[in-house]
Amino acid sequence: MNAPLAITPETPVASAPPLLRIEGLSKHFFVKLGAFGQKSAEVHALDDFTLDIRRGETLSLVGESGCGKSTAGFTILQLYKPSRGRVVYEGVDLATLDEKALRPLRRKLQVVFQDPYSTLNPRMTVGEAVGEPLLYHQRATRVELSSKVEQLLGDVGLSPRFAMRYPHELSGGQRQRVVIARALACGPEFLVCDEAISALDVSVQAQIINLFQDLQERYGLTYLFIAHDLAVVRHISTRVAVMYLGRPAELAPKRSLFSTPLHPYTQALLSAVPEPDPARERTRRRMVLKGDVPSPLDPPSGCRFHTRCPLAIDICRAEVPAWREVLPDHAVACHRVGEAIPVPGA
Amino acid sequence: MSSPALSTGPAEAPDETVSLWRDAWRRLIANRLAVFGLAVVALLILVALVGPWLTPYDFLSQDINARNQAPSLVHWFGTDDLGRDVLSRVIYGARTALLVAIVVTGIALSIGVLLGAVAGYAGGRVDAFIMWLTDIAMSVPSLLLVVVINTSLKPPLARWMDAKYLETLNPVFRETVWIDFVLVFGSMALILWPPYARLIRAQVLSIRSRNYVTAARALGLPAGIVIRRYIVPNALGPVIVAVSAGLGNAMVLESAFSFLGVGVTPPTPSWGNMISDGLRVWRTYPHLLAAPAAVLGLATIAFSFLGDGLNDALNPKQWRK
Amino acid sequence: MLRYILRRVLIWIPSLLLILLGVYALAFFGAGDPIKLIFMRAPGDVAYDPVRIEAIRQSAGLDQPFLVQFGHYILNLLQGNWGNSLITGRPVWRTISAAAPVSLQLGLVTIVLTAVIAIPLGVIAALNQNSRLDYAILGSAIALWAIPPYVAGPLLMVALIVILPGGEIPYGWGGIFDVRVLLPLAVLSMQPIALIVRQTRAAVIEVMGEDFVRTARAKGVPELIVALRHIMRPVLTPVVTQLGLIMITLINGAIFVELVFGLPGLGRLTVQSTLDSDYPIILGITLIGASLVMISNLLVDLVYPLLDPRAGQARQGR
Amino acid sequence: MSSSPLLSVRNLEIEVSTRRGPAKVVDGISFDVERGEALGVVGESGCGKSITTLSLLGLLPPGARVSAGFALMDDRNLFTLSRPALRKVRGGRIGMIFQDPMTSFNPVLKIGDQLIEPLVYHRGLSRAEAWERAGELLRLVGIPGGEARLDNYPHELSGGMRQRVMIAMGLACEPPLLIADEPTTALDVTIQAQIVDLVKDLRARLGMSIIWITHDLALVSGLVDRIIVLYAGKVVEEALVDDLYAKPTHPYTRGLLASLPTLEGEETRRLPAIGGTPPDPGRRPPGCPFAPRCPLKVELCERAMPPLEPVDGRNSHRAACWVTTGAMEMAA
Repeated sequence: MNAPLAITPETPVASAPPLLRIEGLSKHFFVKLGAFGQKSAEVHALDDFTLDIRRGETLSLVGESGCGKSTAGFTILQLYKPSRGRVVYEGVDLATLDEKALRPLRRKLQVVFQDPYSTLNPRMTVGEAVGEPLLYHQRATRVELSSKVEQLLGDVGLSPRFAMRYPHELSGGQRQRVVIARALACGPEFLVCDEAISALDVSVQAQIINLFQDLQERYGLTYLFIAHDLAVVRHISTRVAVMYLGRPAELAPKRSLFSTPLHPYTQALLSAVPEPDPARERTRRRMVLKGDVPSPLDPPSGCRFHTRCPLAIDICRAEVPAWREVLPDHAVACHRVGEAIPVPGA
Repeated sequence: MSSPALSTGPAEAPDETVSLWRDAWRRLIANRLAVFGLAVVALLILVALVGPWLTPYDFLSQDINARNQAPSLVHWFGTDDLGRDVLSRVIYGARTALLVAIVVTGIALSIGVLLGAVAGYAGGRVDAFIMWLTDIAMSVPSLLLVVVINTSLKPPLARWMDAKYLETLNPVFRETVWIDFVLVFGSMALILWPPYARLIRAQVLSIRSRNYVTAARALGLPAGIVIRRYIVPNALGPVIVAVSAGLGNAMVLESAFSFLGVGVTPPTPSWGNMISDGLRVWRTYPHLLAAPAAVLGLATIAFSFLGDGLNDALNPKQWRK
Repeated sequence: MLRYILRRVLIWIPSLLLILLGVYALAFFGAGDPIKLIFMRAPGDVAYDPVRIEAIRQSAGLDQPFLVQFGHYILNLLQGNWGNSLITGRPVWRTISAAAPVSLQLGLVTIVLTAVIAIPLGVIAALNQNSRLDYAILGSAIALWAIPPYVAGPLLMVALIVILPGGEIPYGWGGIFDVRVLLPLAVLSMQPIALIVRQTRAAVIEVMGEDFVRTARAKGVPELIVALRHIMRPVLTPVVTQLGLIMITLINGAIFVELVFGLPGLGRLTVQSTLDSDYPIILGITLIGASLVMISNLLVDLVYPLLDPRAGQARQGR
Repeated sequence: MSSSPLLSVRNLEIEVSTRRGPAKVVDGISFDVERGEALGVVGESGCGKSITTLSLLGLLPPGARVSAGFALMDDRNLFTLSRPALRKVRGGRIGMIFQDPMTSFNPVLKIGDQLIEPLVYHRGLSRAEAWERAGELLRLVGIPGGEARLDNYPHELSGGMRQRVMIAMGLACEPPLLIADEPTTALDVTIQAQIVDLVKDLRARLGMSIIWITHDLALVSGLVDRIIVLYAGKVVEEALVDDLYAKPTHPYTRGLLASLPTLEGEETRRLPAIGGTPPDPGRRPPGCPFAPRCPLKVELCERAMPPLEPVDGRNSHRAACWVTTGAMEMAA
């Protein structure tokens, strides 16, 4: 664990102006309940999310399903209209722009989804899919289109022959490469990778992870990497934000988070990750959380984690914990930071 | 260990490329019933187009000496009470049937697409209002409505056209087919549009939330392109199926109205008014009923098979395999 | 739930008003003055006296503007006065309530018949998918679908006469338990049966491919129980929905069947009154027909959550 | 291993009909499951791992069929059983847990009604007796207040709860063999940890054999005794769990293990990934199916499928590779 980290990318300095500044971002959905849709309720998918995304970093967003990490990605990109809060990019609050005004900016902020098949139009060839944003954003003329498409396909490791294929003729990994090429065609600065590798076969995941890293170096991209697999996150990230039930729980540079997790939820997550090592796995004792994640329809009062937290005390039930920078660049929202965890963990 | 990740790997791209449309076509022609349906429908279209040159007799020419003849070598399907050749009338009826089917389905589909798309896109109050209208249109007893429209509006319209003719002597106002277009076809379309509107609305809602549409938005593509290249082609499958079934329905509906005396206006032959005429005398001259009824039944079954085949071929559930 | 029903029923009021307004407008602007119609149809010896007609029109309020007349009609309707037939002069309500039981009984029995015959046939076809049996059932269903009831009716009638020489022609009404009702019922239920057979078959085939059916088999549940419990329960939801929607088909089908078989129901009344331009009756039938469809839609929506416990799950809005 | 194995699968072949004709998705798989043993079956999607277990229970989807081989359990070949006998095996001798706990439950039946089915149809219990027993089963799988939950519908439970009920259902008749087909793939990490712990605990208490199918080499490492690795319908490596992680021998197993990022261990800039993609079941290359992606391949690999050869002379650890097992030299 304490091996020297010789080849990690330089952690961008906190003082440089961020690429994106996210302030108090919230997204609530309204749902109909009851057999006849007679009741209406509010899903607190994302609450009070504040964060700077620094130029050139890979910021990972981790947490369990329903924790709001994908909602955060979609809301930052204005694919969901935020309920509250600001997303400042190049001095403009994206939340105040309408769809038309957003369009030129969308070029710079791209996204790669979890299931590549569902994000490709089944009736367009790979060449058309990749070529469309090139043409629309005037990054290529019709004459140079096919050579630019070929170049982009080459960038993601696909031969030019793929340009004539339809998505249903490709494997999962190949489709994800196409989706990445399509995002690159816009010439983005910032790429949201929403569970971009979790639908892929194990032996293909590593290829795509490497591809992301190569592209980041070549194009100076900034990533928001949304994932649930902590081992992958540890490999790829510069900083990591842990989310629980719509709220950020902890944010830290990768090394700091994995060596000194402060939030009990982070500790539980880390402890739950299995390791490909039979001897260790057989003997290790996990910090297993009780119960399930509560419904975002009716989130618990105070600290949302208190219903499952082994350290919860009265204040946790009553007050939302403040966001505190406890270690350098390492912030956490927990009333009981530094308390001993009753179960020996990772 | 050096990684070959960025190299293409064994990127044997598939040797032949197949679009989903071509794939669906293959599935369609692998289905025997659908091929039967397709063949009959194709034949029907052919007959409707070149029918007037095929018919052995003029569909209107009466032969007093050859009334109510049984089928024979001279008149394959026999003759009717005015001595008109039934085969010729059935062939010409194909043209009427196709005209009814296409015009009525066309109008109904246009109304449905317009209202359905607006409802699906606008949502909220507009959606609720359009869906309310759709519900109302679906709860009016449809045959009653058409009959009422026709019985109440046909005479005044006919009177108006006669007056217009006397005034202008323009032969356009002698063509009863205009009355059919406006009233018969119009009232049929009026009761047939709601299912199309519902279908289009559902398609818009479902496809709009698909990931590839979100992806297209994320690419910064303008709404026009998203609709034209992403939503419409993918919404087409179920609409094609519905239209195929709708064409058959419209033909049957016309015959029902003819039976009630409010269908295509004679002397234009339609299978419907032939069946309706045949029903009056069918105990003595069964061929007058059998010929148009059999042809109509065949056409209905053909559209049914074709619709089912198209549904299987275009059913997105099978695409993933 | 009560509030839901109340809300739904409240929406009926503007819906029915709009429908009635449409038909009333057709009568008013299309068919023309009812009094003139009466006089035009009257036997020759009644003089066409414009002064007298005008007097009758004024006393009946027929010289008033369209909306005022329509308002009067609605007000009368609310007090239970549906108007009088232009032909017989009898109250519309009495005429309709004499005819309605015939159609309602036929309709209900048809729905039951359809459910009892079509659902098992659809299930059998699906369980033997692509076998001869399946093709036979599906083929018959499509054939039934393709024969219009007004063709099937006379054909069946003759077939019966040929098979049973000297037998009574099944024409007329003798109550729902009369043998003569069998043929109209058969014709009336042909298309609904075809529809439900195909729907059931498709639904069963879809459910058979679901994971939970595999789970049931993996538990060692006998095949019969798998079919009856695990497959049939989920299939009922779409099929019952469809059964409810058949109401519209039935109302239309009744028109032909009652005409062909001489049954004194709402269908025949519909045809008769449209031929006579007897608008008070047409309006009454429209009102009844539309209400029936709306009620059956509401019933379907109320039954739905009973069949599918998931109906209460969260549905995302905007 | 004195007594005979609980289950012996020999030379299993499964064909699936495709548009291009029949494709062998499982191609000559053999393995044993000993009494009380937990066997991990590891492979990627399309390697044939799920369809193998479905074939054991006669649950192959339409279009798929066992074209060769046999599976012996209780001295009977599972593939030739009569329908009533097969029904007794399902749920009675072999319990099954499926991947997706949402779609694997009938949405319109109460979980109690689904849970009592094995008890009613195998044990012949009355509904009331079975209901009571079902409550106990729920407590066994760690659902507090068991009975009260029996009246719930599947959608009213969380994913983790549903998977617990599924386990209870698989174990209801205490079958000697439990097959778990990716039971945690659809679950979150913390819930996955709960389920893994639960199964470990149940196995310690009830002593049944387990076949755990997964694509996750990390997950099964602490859970099973032995692992077989499948690639493109073939067994490429078979070993006791410690041997497999200590000395992965087939290049595919090596590649998989090397490409897994971990929480421990050194951080590297690039992951050593396996290139290419698994072959389509319909168009597998002749010879070793992994050859097109293999960094160690020699000319022989593309011609002939290597046999499963012992590694380090031990029969418990075998791999099918011409190069790494030294089989090539022996063959020469």
